[in-house]
Amino acid sequence: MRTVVRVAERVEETPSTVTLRFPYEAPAAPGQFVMVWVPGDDELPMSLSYVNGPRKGVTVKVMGATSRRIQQIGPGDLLGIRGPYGNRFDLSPRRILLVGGGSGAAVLAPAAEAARARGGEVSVALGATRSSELLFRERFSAMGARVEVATDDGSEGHHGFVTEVADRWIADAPFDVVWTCGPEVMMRKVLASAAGRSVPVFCSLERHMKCALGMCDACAFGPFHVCTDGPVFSAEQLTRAEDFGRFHRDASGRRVPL
Amino acid sequence: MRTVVRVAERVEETPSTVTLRFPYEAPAAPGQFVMVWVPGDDELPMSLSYVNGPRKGVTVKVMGATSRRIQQIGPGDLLGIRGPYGNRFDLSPRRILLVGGGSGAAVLAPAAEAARARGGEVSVALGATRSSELLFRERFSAMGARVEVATDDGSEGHHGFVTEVADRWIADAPFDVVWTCGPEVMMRKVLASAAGRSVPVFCSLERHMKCALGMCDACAFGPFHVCTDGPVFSAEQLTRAEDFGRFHRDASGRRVPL
Amino acid sequence: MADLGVECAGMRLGNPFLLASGIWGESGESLAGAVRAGAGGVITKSIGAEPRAGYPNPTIETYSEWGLLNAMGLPNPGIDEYPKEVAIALRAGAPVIGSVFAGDAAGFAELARRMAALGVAGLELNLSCPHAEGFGTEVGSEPRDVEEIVRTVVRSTRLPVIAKITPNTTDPAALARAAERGGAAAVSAINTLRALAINVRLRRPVLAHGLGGLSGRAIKPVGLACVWQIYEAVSIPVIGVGGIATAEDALEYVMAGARAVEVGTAIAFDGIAVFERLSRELSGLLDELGYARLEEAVGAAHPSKGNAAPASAGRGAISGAR
Amino acid sequence: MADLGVECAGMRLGNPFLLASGIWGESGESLAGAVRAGAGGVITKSIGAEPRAGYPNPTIETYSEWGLLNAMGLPNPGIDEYPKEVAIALRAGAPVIGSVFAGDAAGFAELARRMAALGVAGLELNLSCPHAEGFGTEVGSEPRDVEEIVRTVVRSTRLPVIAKITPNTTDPAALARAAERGGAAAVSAINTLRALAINVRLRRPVLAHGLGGLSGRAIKPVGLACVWQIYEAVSIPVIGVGGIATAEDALEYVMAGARAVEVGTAIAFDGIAVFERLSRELSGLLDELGYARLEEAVGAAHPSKGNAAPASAGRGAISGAR
Ligand SMILES: Cc1cc2nc3c(=O)[nH]c(=O)nc-3n(C[C@H](O)[C@H](O)[C@H](O)COP(=O)(O)OP(=O)(O)OC[C@H]3O[C@@H](n4cnc5c(N)ncnc54)[C@H](O)[C@@H]3O)c2cc1C
Ligand SMILES: Cc1cc2nc3c(=O)[nH]c(=O)nc-3n(C[C@H](O)[C@H](O)[C@H](O)COP(=O)(O)OP(=O)(O)OC[C@H]3O[C@@H](n4cnc5c(N)ncnc54)[C@H](O)[C@@H]3O)c2cc1C
Ligand SMILES: Cc1cc2nc3c(=O)[nH]c(=O)nc-3n(C[C@H](O)[C@H](O)[C@H](O)COP(=O)(O)O)c2cc1C
Ligand SMILES: Cc1cc2nc3c(=O)[nH]c(=O)nc-3n(C[C@H](O)[C@H](O)[C@H](O)COP(=O)(O)O)c2cc1C
Ligand code: FES
Ligand code: FES
Repeated sequence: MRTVVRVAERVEETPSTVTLRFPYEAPAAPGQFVMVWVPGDDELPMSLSYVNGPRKGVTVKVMGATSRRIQQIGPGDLLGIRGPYGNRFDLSPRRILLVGGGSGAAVLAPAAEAARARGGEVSVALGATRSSELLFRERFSAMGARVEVATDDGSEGHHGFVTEVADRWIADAPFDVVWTCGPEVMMRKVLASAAGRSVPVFCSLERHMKCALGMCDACAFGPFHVCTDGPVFSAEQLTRAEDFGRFHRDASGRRVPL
Repeated sequence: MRTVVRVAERVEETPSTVTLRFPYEAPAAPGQFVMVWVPGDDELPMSLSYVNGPRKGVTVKVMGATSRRIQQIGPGDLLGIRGPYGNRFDLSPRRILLVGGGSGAAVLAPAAEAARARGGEVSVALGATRSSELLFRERFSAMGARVEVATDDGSEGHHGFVTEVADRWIADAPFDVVWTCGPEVMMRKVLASAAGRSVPVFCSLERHMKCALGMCDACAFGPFHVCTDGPVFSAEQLTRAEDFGRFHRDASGRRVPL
Repeated sequence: MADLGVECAGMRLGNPFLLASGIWGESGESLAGAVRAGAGGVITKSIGAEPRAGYPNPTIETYSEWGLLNAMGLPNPGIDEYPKEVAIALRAGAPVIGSVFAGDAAGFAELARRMAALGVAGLELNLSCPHAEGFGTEVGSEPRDVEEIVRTVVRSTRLPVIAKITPNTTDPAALARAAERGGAAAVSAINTLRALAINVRLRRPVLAHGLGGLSGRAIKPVGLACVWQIYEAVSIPVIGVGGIATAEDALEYVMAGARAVEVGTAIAFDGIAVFERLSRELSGLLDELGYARLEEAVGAAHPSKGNAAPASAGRGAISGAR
Repeated sequence: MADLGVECAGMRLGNPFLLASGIWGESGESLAGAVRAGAGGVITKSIGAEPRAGYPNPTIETYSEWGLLNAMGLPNPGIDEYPKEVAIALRAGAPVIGSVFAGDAAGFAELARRMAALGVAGLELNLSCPHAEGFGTEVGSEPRDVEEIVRTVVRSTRLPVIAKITPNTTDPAALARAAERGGAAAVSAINTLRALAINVRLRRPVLAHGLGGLSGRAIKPVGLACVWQIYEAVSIPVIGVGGIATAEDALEYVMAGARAVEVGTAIAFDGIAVFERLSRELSGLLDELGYARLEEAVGAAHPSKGNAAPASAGRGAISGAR
C-alpha cells in the first residue's frame, strides 16, 4: 500500500542534488529508507534525509533517467511513498565519526542530528567531486559537528579522497563508532583504516531493490537482503559478504562487477 | 470461523430435552444464540441456556432429525460453534415476569439468573405438555424466583395454557417487564394480555437461519432479520411485522403459515 | 458535493451502489430496506423456476473479516411466489433488478419474461454461481453458451439485460464480448471465486456442499482485474462487484471501468448502514480528487481510452496522472 | 512429536514446507538460507533461457497483511548464469527443485535438460504466471498444451517433473489430468490469481505492468479448492501452495490432498523464520489431533477416498469424522 503525498518543498542542495520534503506520518529512524514512486515512471529506494515528525524528506542525486525525473518534481506534485524500511543506526555511542561521499551524506545527516540531540560528539569527514557538490555541509555545521571536507579537484579542503581525512582522524582521535555511506570502494577504505583498531564501523549500502520486503531476492547480498537485513551493515557482517565493494546484482539478478 | 469444542457434559433435563455443556470463551449475554454445527449433519441456531464464563451450554428439544442427532452427542464429542449472535434482554427492569413454553425456558433461564444477580424480582409462568417436560423448573426455584406451572394434561399445576397463568399475573401484579419465549401463538396471547396495560413485553423468536450474519435473508421477518435485529423483539416491533404468529419462511424463503 | 448519479444500462441510479444479488435479496421488505438504507438500486436473489431449499447448513464460513465462503446452493422461493416480494420492493422507489438463473437458454428466457412482467427495471442473468450444479458457471463458462443465453433472453424482453460473468475462467473478457454480441445492455463482474475451507479438527470441509464461493475484501483485486480487462474489451457498461467495503474500493472499480458497483459481503461485516457510509465517503473522495461528477471517473485509470484528469483538478492531480 | 517427513514425487523431504518459486529464490545464498531456516526443500526462481530484467517498479503492492500483488515479470539471471547459484544452494543439503519457464515445449525441454545437469532433485514447470506475456498462463491454460509440454520435458530428463497449475481457469483438474497424462511426477497448485490494484489518487494501476498476480492469505481458499479438485482427479501427488501462513493452513492443504506445501508470501510478512515456526506448530497440531505421521493426514478431508480417523485418535476425534 502506497501513501500518495504531495510534495511541499523542493530544495536544490547542490548542482546535482535536490531535496524533496513531503508530509508522511509513519515513524522512521535514521538509516531507514522509503520506496519513492514517480507515477508513470519508476520506483526507487531513497534514504530518508529528514526522518523526524510528519514532514519527511529525501535527497536525490542525479544518476540516470529516474533520478533526473525525480529532480523535476516540485511543490504540488504527487509521489507514492511506502516504508520506512530497513534497519537503523545504533545511536548509543558517544563519539561518532561520519564519513560521507557524494549523496552518502543524505543518510548520515539525520543520523548525526539524532546523535547530537542525545548529546553525542559528531565529527564529519565529507567528500565530493568539488566544493559546490558538498552535501549538507551547512547542516552538519549548524548542528555543532566538527566538519572537515575533501574534494577531488581540491576546490575546497583536503585535495583528494575523503578517506584520507578519515584515516587520519581514526588514527588520531578515539571514536566509539564510525558510520559511513558512499561508493563501496570508499567504504572499503574506511574499513581498512579502522581494521586493527577496536572501533566498530557501520556502512550503509545500496543494492537494486524491487519489493523492499525481503522477498523477491533482488537485493540479495551474500547471506543478506539489503532491504531487510540492511541497509546498515557492520564491518563484521561485511566480511561474510564477498560481494562488498566488488559485485552487485542487476535487475535480472545477475551478479555483475560494481 | 467455527470453534471446535469438545462436549464436557450432557444433562437430560426432561424426556425430550438435553443440555450440552462445552468450553467456549466468547463473552455472551442472555438472549443471544450460537450456531451449533453437528459435523456431518446440519447446523442449527440454539439459544445459550448457560451464558456465563467459559463453560457455555445449549438446551435442545427433539424436533426433527438434527435436533435428535444433537441429543445423541455426549461428553468427548466435537461440535462446531460460532457466535454468539443476536441481541439480548435488557436486564435493567426490576420486577420481571417470564412466560415460557416448551423449550422457551432455555433462553429465559439465564436471563432470569442474570436479573436475580442484579437484585431483580423474578416470577416465572412455566408451561409444558406434562409435568415431566417442565424445563428448568428446579433451576428457576433455586435462583429464588416465584414459579407457577401449567401443563396441558393437568399432570401438575394449572391444567391448561401457561398463558392463562400469565394473564392472571399481569392483571394482578405490577411488573416492569414481561419476557416470553415459546410457540408464537402462545406469545401472541401474552401480548394480548399485556395490551392496554403499560407493561412492555419482549418476545424471543425463532426463524430459519443460515448465515446468522444478517446477510442471506433466510430469517427475514417483516422489516427485520431475526439473526441480527432479534431474536428478542419488543411488542412494538412485532406490530410492524405482520408475519408474527402467522407466517415464517422455509429454507427456500417461501412465506408459509406457521 | 460531487454528483454520484449514474446512467447505467438504461437505468438512472441516484448513486452507483447496488445491492448485490443474494444479500438481503430474498424478501421484498429486505429489498425495500436496502433502498431505505441508501442503495442506488437493488438486485434480487437469483430466482429460479421452482422453490429451492439450497444446500444444508453450514452454508457460510467467515474467513476473518477479509472474506466469506458460501455455498447457499441458490435457495429461492421460486418465480411463482416472487411477484408479491417484488411488489413490496418496488414501493421503495429505487430501481429493482431481477436476478434469474436457469440451466439453459430457454429456461433463462422464460424466467426473464416472468420477472420482467413484475415491473423490474432490468434483469441480471446469474451465469456465474461457482457451486450450484447444473447452473451458474456450468452454463456460463463458454462464450458460445453465454452468447446464446443472452441472445435468447434479449429477444424475449425489452428490459436491459445484465450478464453476470464468472471470474473462474481464463478469459473473462471473452465471456463479456460474448454477452455483448448476444445483446446484453451491460455486464457485471464478478461472482464469487471457487473456494474451500477445511476444519482440520473435524477433518472435513466446513461447508456442507464442500466447495463454495469466496467473496469479500479478499477478492477485490481479482474483481478489479476482471473489470479492467472487460472494460478494454467491450463498449457496453460494466458493473463492478467483489469486495467493495469502502468508497476507495468503489472508486478503484469505477476507474477500472465500472459505471456502477454492487455491494454484498460488506453488509455481513458492516451492516446495511454501509450504503449510507459509502455514498457519503465517495462524495467526499471525489471532491478531494477534483471530480464534479462520478461519471467523469469511469475508466479513468485506462491510458488506452485516453482518459484525462478531471477538468477541475489542480497541478498535483495533473502531475499524478501524466 | 509427529513425524513431518514426506515422500513426494520421488523426493524425500524432512518436512513438507518448500520455499515457493520466486521468493528468496534468485541467489544461491538465499536458497541456502531458506534451508538453514528450516525449509524442507527449496524451489528456485523460475529461470529462462536469457537474462530478464522483468518489469519496471512498482512490481509489488501489499494488500494489507492479507495479500500481495506482484508483477515482477519473471526477472531472472538466465540459465547460463545459474549453475553457480545452484551449486551454492545444493551445499545446504536439502532438495533443490529447479523452476523453469519458456514459451513452448521445446524451450521448456531445453531448460529442463540444462537445469537437470546442475544436480537439482526435481523440476517445476511454471505453466501459470498470470502476468508475463508469452509465458505462464499463456502456455498453461489449455490441457493439450500442458500435456505436450510436460511430455516433452519428461522425455528429456530422468528427474521428477512437477507441473505448476494456474488457478485462473474454469477447470484446474483438467489441467492436472493433462499433466498426469504427460508423465508429471506431481502437480503443484496454485500460482497467483490475476489481479489489479488502482491508486485512486494517482488514477492509475499501481503496478507498472498494470495487471499482476495476487498471493498471500487472501487466496488460500481458492488454492484449497484447486488442490481438492485436483486430488479427486489424479493419482500423482499434489503440492499445495497459496496463502499458507500457519500450520493450520498447511494442514488444510494436506487434508485437501497435498503431500507437501510451498510457502511464499508469508516470508514477506513474517520473515524467513516462518519455516521453523510452521514445522514446530504443525508437529504440535498433529500431536493434538492424534496423528503420528503427517502422511496419514494426506487427503483426510475427502470422504470419497475413504479416509479414516488416525488410528490413535480418541472418541472426540472419531465422532468428529463420522
Ligand atoms: C537503500 C538505498 C538508499 C538509497 N538512497 C539514496 C539517496 O538517499 N539518494 C540518492 O540519490 N540515491 C539513493 N539510492 C540510489 C537510488 O535508489 C538509485 O539507484 C539512483 O537514484 C539511480 O537511479 P536511476 O534510475 O536514476 O539511474 P539509472 O541510470 O536508471 O540506473 C543507474 C543505477 O541505479 C541503480 N538502480 C536502478 N533502479 C534501482 C532500484 N530499483 N533499486 C536500487 N538501485 C537501482 C542501478 O544500480 C543502476 O545501474 C539509494 C539506494 C538504496 C538501495
Ligand atoms: C434464535 C433461535 C434460537 C433457538 N434456540 C433453540 C433452543 O435453545 N433449543 C431448541 O431446542 N431449539 C432452538 N431453536 C430451534 C432450532 O434451531 C431448530 O429449529 C429445531 O431444533 C428443529 O430442528 P431440526 O432440524 O431437528 O428439525 P427438522 O424436523 O429438521 O425441522 C423442523 C423445523 O425446524 C426448523 N429448522 C430447521 N432448520 C433450521 C435452521 N437452520 N434454523 C432455524 N430453524 C430451522 C424449521 O422450522 C423446520 O420446519 C432456536 C431457533 C432459533 C432461530
Ligand atoms: C451469501 C451469498 C449469496 C449469494 N447469492 C448470489 C445469487 O443468488 N446470485 C448471484 O448472482 N450472486 C450471488 N452472490 C454473489 C454476490 O452477488 C457477489 O457477486 C459476490 O459476493 C461478490 O461481491 P461481494 O464481495 O461484495 O460480496 C452471493 C454471494 C453471497 C456471499
Ligand atoms: C514476488 C513473487 C514472485 C513469484 N515468482 C514466481 C516465479 O518465478 N515462478 C513461479 O512459478 N511462481 C512465482 N510466484 C508464485 C509463488 O510461487 C506462489 O505460487 C504464489 O505466490 C502463492 O503462494 P503464497 O501465497 O504462499 O505466496 C511468485 C510469487 C510472488 C509473490
Ligand atoms: S528488494 Fe526484494 S528482497 Fe530486497
Ligand atoms: S440467517 Fe441469514 S440473514 Fe439471518
